[in-house]
Formats: sequence, structure tokens, C-alpha cells
Amino acid sequence: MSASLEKGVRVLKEVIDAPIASYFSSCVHCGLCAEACLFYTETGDPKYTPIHKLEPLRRVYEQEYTLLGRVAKWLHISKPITDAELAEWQELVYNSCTLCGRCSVVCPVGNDIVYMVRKLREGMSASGNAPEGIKGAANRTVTIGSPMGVRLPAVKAQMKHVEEDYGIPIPLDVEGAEYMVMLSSMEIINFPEYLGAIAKIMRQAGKTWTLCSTAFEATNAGMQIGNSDLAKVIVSRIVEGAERLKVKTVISPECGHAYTALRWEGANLVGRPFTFQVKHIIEVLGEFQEQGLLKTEGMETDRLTFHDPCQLARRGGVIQQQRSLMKMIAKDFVEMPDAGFMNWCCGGGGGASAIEEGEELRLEAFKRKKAQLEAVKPDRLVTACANCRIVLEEGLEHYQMDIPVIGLTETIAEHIPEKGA
Amino acid sequence: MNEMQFLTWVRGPGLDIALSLFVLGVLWRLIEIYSLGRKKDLSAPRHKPGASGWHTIARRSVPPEGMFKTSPVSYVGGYVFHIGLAIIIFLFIPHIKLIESLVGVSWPGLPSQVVDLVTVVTLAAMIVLLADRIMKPTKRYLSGFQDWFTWTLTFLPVLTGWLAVQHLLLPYTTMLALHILTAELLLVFIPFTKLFHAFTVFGSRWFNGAVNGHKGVPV
Amino acid sequence: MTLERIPIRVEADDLPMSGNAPAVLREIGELLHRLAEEGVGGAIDLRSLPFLPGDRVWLEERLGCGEVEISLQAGGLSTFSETRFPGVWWVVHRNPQGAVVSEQVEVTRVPDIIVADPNDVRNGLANLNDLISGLS
Amino acid sequence: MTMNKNAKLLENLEWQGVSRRTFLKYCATLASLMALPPSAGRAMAEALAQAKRPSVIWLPFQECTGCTESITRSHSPSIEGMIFDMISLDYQETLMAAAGHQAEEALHKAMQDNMGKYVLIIDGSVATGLDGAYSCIAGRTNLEALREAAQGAAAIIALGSCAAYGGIPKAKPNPTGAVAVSDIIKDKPIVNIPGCPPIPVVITGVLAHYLTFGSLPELDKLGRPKAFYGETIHDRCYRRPFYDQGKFAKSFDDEGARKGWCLFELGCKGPVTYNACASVKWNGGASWPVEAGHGCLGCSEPDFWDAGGFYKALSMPADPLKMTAGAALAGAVAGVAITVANRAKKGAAKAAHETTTLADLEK
Repeated sequence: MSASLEKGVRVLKEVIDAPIASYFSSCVHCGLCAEACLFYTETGDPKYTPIHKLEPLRRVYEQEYTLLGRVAKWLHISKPITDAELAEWQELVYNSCTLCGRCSVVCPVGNDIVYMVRKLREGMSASGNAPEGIKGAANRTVTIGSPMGVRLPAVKAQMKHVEEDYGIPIPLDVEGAEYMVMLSSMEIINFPEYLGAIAKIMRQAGKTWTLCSTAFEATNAGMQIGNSDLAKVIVSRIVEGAERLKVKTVISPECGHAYTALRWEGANLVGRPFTFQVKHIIEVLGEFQEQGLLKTEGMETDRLTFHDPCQLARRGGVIQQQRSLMKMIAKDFVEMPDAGFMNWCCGGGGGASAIEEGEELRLEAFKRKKAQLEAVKPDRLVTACANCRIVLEEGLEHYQMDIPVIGLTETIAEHIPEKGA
Repeated sequence: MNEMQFLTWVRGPGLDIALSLFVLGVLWRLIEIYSLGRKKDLSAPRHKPGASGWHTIARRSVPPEGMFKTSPVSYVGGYVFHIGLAIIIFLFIPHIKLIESLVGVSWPGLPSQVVDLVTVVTLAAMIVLLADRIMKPTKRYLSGFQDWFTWTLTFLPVLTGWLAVQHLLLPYTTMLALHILTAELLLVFIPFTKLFHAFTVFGSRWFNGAVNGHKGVPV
Repeated sequence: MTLERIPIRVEADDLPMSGNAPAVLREIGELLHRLAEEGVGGAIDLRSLPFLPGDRVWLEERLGCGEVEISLQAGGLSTFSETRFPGVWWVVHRNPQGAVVSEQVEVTRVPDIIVADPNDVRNGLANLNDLISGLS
Repeated sequence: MTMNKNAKLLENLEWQGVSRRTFLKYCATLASLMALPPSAGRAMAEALAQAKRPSVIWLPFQECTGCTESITRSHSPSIEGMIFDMISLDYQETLMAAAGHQAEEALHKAMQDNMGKYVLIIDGSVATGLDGAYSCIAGRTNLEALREAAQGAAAIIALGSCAAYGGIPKAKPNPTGAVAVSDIIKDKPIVNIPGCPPIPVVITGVLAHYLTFGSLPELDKLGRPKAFYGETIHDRCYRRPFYDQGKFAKSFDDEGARKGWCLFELGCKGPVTYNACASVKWNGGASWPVEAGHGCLGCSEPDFWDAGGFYKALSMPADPLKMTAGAALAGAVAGVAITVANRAKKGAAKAAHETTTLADLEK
């Protein structure tokens, strides 16, 4: 056994817990989870059945933590995990899984399959079996501070642009602000409108907010690659920043995994409850709307639909807010089939979009989104995750569908009246 | 061994052994599984978690949105076969008598003719599910020895029970003894095969429901 | 008195039938055909067949009553009732206590046991001659 | 009453004033009871009429005399008729006038006179414990007596469940080491006529068959004449329709019991008992246990005494569960043991945790 494999198996032994044991003991091989997974439904290849993606984890569980499995291992009648096998499984655990969690909500025996994929990734990454693309992103996040290699000067440059464009100052490192706004590199590089939108919204709501010079990047490639140690390094920067600035709430940007990393995994990664709240920007907007702090004028007249990011809706519990926000600014808001809780993934979540060799499969899986869109034929597609946005744009372009993709926050901000106007 | 000795063995020492192995296995496996424990979730819950785990235990019995259409055979077959089994096991009067003689609790049963009909339907559902397992690529792909084995283990007691009651194929004595024997085999294997889902399904659904309830997602 | 008069009776509204009675009726037809053609009949033992109460009633109704009714006192009462099909007899043997010990449908011109045996005739003749000689 | 021991059977009957019709009727009835074709009645009558009476030696071992009681209440034909007309019962302790040395002499004389030709009837099981000392007659163990008597026998009839299977003496814990005749004697044809007691007419039927055809009747796996033990009590039971309808008496004094419903749930062993009670009945054809309102005990089956209680339905567990509590404990112990081992393993994995660095992402 190579040292890296040994480390991987040891990590798996560490993460296997009662829920995993219960899940593996409950699976009856009914195959229903396959029907919930877009990589299966669009390819028809049974190897993409979610529970099958967990074979190595199941075997480690059985061999290490069941009496019969231990006996079988001792008698050398069970098949040990090999490096080659884990390498083979890379495609199943990363390329063809976006951690969208649809399988977990359809399993009739209640198995939380995505929970197990996340755990299996711990062992995969520790044994060196993570895909190059995500490894690179993790590397950049840890060493440079952002998966796309964005450093503070770049952020500052964008801040300057936005201040000029919108005429609103962008606060940085303001101690005691109510909100600390996080960004994703996508937003810094590709969608700077987001920062302007935040400035407008906060000004209208009359809230104090700030960016943090030591923690502006919210995305967490450590979590995507499935490594808690690296994820902890990344999330700790945010915790330190928020605590240093004594903010009440940290706002996760329009990025699904950033939200999950911070909101649900963060406290567990650092090993203590947060002293601040974590909210997704859509949740904050929803609160503002409810409290009458968000006022818009004018309505979009073209046909709009909303793509629910998995980590926000199904995995995060934010489902209603985006709908009432959409209705606030859109006359013709239509829902795609399966929208909301059961929405289909864009196909690039969970780090999948960073895997170059997975592109073909990703585009194949995108047919599901294509079908959803064809069912409602929107003029534009709104979402609340920068990663979804990029993946959707790529897919739409590939299938030559002329549907622009926009972010919900910016769209809302466009309807906020200029100050004094 | 003649039929009577066979029957006497299966309803005497055989039953004792089978029930003992079953009880032993169930306790051992439940402790083995749930004693692994899990970490406390330190993230702030969206709502007070409440009874979401319990809700999921109930809610997961209903197919989620859109799923019924994708796999009608699995759902209909699954319902018929599980409900059928429950009716046969718990509402057939001789079985109630058996339970009463073991633990002293009893309840009203259904007329034998009704149970007869349910049995035929259950057998049919199991055959359909087997055919589905053979025909459907995902199911066939996932299936290993255990899947075929446990299907047989579950099918045989139902079949032999029905044949015994109907007086078909073999003399009643032999068939009754075979019925009891196959039921005993089923009992023995429950804790050590995927059939253990009969117990862990509640834990699994509860864990899933609790995790999601913490996030405010109703699953 | 025979205890058969106080059995626990089956109270079912419809007497259950096994479905064997029609087959027996066909078998009787076969035997009668043979009797007509070859002069050799046969018998069917009703007690060794899986007959339910309804089967017997069904068969009795179909066969009906004929012209001859013979009773025999030999180690208990035996009755030979010709059905409405000449040559088909319903035969019941009882023991000295009156319990039915055998029940058959016999297909023959006259049941064997009715015909006096030549040995018995000879014995009878001897006894009768003794009686006559005693007259003188 | 003087009788020619070598006369043909029918001559003796005639001498007693039994008519041919009566004899023919008896044979017809016997044939029908033995499930022989009706025409066999006449063949049997003709064969029996010419048959010489065989010598029969009857030895009682560990028994209660119930079998003898049963046979002496045989109704068709009467015991006197059967014993004196069909067979030459040369030794039967209970019935014979002779006693003591006289009886022993009669036995040995009968054996010598009919060496190789007599039919040996045994009732009672054979004690084998302490070399058979648990049951002795005239200073000899049953075991010795059986071995000796069997040597000269043409055939052996093991009468009653004790002789056939060991019966009640063999019931747990079987203190006398009781066994069946067939466990001791392996080189002679043996007919088992089990029942506690057996149906009297069965022995008549077996003897009649032996006299008519010169052979023993066809036997089942347990050595029982198929003619009488070919079907279960349940198959021939007049209450069977209620079973098929699912109507069961639940206690001996309920509505169902009064209406004569099936006694299955009251422990009737009819479905697993092969015997002819339901068609032959008992006491001159008066009734039989199920007709009297009590389930079949299964007395003609091996080890019926130990088969789980007379009042427990067949679908019920025969024995109280003895091991379950122990098994529960063992299961808990196994569970706790694996828990300890698992915790240790998981703890070790945690203790060995080295923080993953970027370098670790490579193999």
C-alpha cells in the first residue's frame, strides 16, 4: 500500500460515522437515485448511479467497521482498496458529481448520498486522487487567496472602477460594520456589477457594510476537493476577518459552494460556533424586502425564469426569497419544470466546472437544463450563483441557445432608483 | 427424518435457533452501526431542528416530486410488495397466534381469503420487481449475489406459506415445515444482508431528515 | 341405536364440493357401457374417494331411485338400492352395531352377494332334507 | 367347543354357522377399508376360504395393554371370531388361561412347532437401558425374548406406537432407553401398525392380506400399510370444509366448537398424521376423536408425545424459546465488543491525523 493510499484509507476511517454505516446498511440497490442524477439521466450509463459512486467508501466501511467485514479482511477473502481503483473512481466521485444532492432527497430508505460523496472526497483528495483542475483551484486559493488567482490589488482596482461607475464609496476594513460582504473571484473578474449592486442596495437600506482586505474571497476549493484541512485554512481567514472587524453578519456572495462552506461547514471546520451570522445575499435581500428596506421601480417585461443553485435551495433551504424578489421586478416570471427544491443542477457545481477533462460529460448533462429551458422558453435566465452562471453560459453557447444569463442581485439593483431621483 | 420430525424440528429447535440468531444479529448490528456516532453540528441551525428527522421517516414513504413517473414499476411494485408483506406477516391469523404465543400480544387479523388474495398479489409484485431488476440497466448493474439471494430469501416463505395453505405441490406437513424453515432462514439472514434496511431505514431517514431540518430544508 | 344419529353436522349453507362427483358419474357411465356391451360391470368405492358432503348429495340426486330395494341381514344390515339407471346399484354395508362400514356404487345386473352360493344351496338342501325327513 | 386346528378357515366358519354372504360382506368391507378395488373382496373371500390359520405369537413388552384392549374391542369381525377363526393365537399372556411356567412352555412349544412360519406380534417398546433390565418377563429381558422370537418368525407386526417407534416409553428423557422393534430386528419383514392404540381393523386387514396374497401389504417409508396410513386424518376429516373456509374453534366451549368447526387452532395434528380414524372410526364405528370434539393428537406418528404439546396449533412454536434471552445478551456483547474495537480504530485514525497540505494532494 502506497503512503498516499494509506493516508486516504486512514482519512476514510476517520470520517466514517453512524449515518454512513446506517446508509450503507439500508441501501437495497433499487436504483432510484440514478433517476435523480443528471449524469445518469442524460447518459443512461448505469455507472453514474449515485450509490455506485460510493463503492470504495462502502468497502472501507465494511472491511474496517463491521465484524463480518473485519473477519473477511483478516481471512483475506475481501478485496482491498487499491490505488488504481481510487484513480478509476475519480471520474465518478468528481467529474460526474456536483454534490447537487438530488439523490439524497429521493432515496426511499433515506440515504444522504451526497453526504457520503463529500466524505469519500476526503479520502480521495488525501490519497492524491483528486482531479488536476480542482487541485489547481485549491492550490491557488490557499497560496494566493482565490481560486482564480485574484489578489487584493485586483480587488482594489475593481472597487475603484465601481466607485467611479456608481458614485458610491466602497468601504474596506470598516470595523463594526453590520455586514461583511464576501465576493467570489468570478464576481471580481467577470461580474463587477455585483459589487455595484451591493453598494446600491446597502445605501437604500441604510445599512453599514464593508469588504475585508484579508478575506474577500468566499469560494472554498478545499471544500470542493473535499479536504477539511484545506477548507479550514480558507474558511479561517473569513472567520478571522469577520471577528477582527466585529461584523454582525457575513454575506455569502452569489456562489453556491461558498455559501455551504461558510454557512453549514464553516463552524464545523474551525471547530467552534461562529460569533457572527452567515447569510446568502439572497437571504439578506429577502429580509430587506420583508422589512420594506428594498424598494424597486419598473418591471422587466421580457420572459424571465430562475435557476435555483443547488447549494442555495435544496442544500441550503433558501427557496422562497428568490421567488418573491423575482416577482418584485418581473412581469412575466415563469418557473421551469422541477424548479425550486427539486431543480436540476447546471452540471458544474461541486468543483466539476474546474475539471477540464469533464467538459464533454458536463455538456452532455447540460441537456437536462436545456430541456427545462425549452419547456418554458425564457428570454433571459436569472440565477444567484456565479458558478452556475458561467456553466449555464457555456452550455447555452454550446447548444446555440440565445438566452442571456444574469445575476439576481444585479437585476434587483438595476431597479433601485438613483439616490435623489 | 420424516415430515413430522422435520416439522417438529423447525417449529421447535429450528425456530429457537433462528429467532436467537435473529435477535443476536439485530442487536449486534444495531449497536455496531449506531455506536460509530457522529460529530455534533456546530453551525447555527436555520430553525430549531424540531422533529424533522421524524418527519422524514414518514415523508420518505411518498415518492418525491416527479420521481413516480421515472420509475413507476419500482414504486408500485415496492408499495404492493411491502404493504403485502406487512399484511401477510402481521394480519394473517396464524401469524398473530404465533406472535401471541411468543410475546403475549395479539390483535385482530384479516379473513384468510383476504390474506390469500394479498399473498397472490404480493408474489406477483415480487416477480415483477425481479423482472425489473433483470431488465432495468441500473438495477442490473447494481445487483450482486446478495440482491438475488435476498430476493429468494424473501420470496420463498411467501410462496411456501401460500402453497401450504392452498395444499398445493407437497403434502401440507412438508410444505408447512418448508414454510417455517424458509421463514427461519429469512430471519437468520436479515441482520447480515441488505434486508437489515427493515431496521436501519428508520435511522437513515432520521439522520437525513435531521441534517436537512437543521438547514431548514424539508426532505 | 347408532351414535351416527348424533354427529355434529356441517352447517355450511352450500355443501362444499370437491368437484370429483361429475368424474365419478362419468366413470359409472363407462362401467354401465361395459356391462351393456360385455356383460362385465364393476364397482366404485365411495369411501375411498376424496368426497365432500356436497359431492355425495350431488351424486345421489343425479342417480335417483329405481325400482329395486334389497336389504340383507348378514353380520349387520346391508342395503342394495337400484338407481334410476338399471344395473347401477347404491350399496351400503353396515356392521352389527349399525355403523356404515362400506359404501359403493356397484354396476352389475344383480349384486353378487344376493345370489345364493351353490355351496349354501347344497347346505340348505341338506338342512331342508333333514327337516323333511323329520316330518315322517 | 372343539375345532380342527388344521381345518380351512371357511369350514370353521361354516361350523360356527357363519353364512357365505356374511363372510363375503366382511371381505368386501375389509377390501374397501384397505383401498383395494371392490372386486378384491371376492378374491379375498375365495383365498381366505381356503387359507390355513397361521400361528400367531404375541409378546407384550413395555406397554400399557391399551393395544390389547383395542384389539379385543375389534368389531369387525369380533375378536373371538378373528382370533379363533382366522389365526391360531398360540401365545398371548393377557388373554391366555395359562400362567407361569405353563405359559412359558406354551410359548416355546408354539415357536418350535411353527418354526419359520409364525407371525410375531409385538406390542410395547423394547427397553435397552441397563442391557434391557428395565423390562423382564420370566427372568428374561424383552430384548432377549425379542431376538429369540424373531429368529423363527415369518414376519413381525409391531403393534402400536411403542412397538413401531418407541412410543411413550421413549418420550424425553427416555429413562429406559426404549426403542422400536425395527431398531433391534433388521433381518425380518416388519409391519408397523402405529397408533396409541392402533385401529383394530388394521391388524385384521394386514392378516387378511397376508393370508390372501401370501405377502405383507405395501408399506410406506415408516413401515406402515399404505392402505390405512396412505392419507392424513386431515385429508379425510369431515370438518375439513371448515378448515378450507377458515372457520376455526378457538376454545373447546365457544360458538365454533359447538358448530363443529375445525380444531386446527386447538392443536389438532390431523394435517400431519397419517391414519384411518376419519374413515374407519372407533368403537364399532360410533365416533372418533375429532367427531367427539377433540383434535387429533397425532398418536400414529413418531415421537408424538414430544411434538410440542397437544393443544398448540401446528403453526405455533413447539418449544418455549430457550436460547433467545441468551442470544440477545450475546448480540449485545458482540455489539459492544465491536463498538470498543471500532472506537479504538477510529480513535487511532484520528490520532494519526496529519494536517493535509497542498503537497498531500499529489500521490
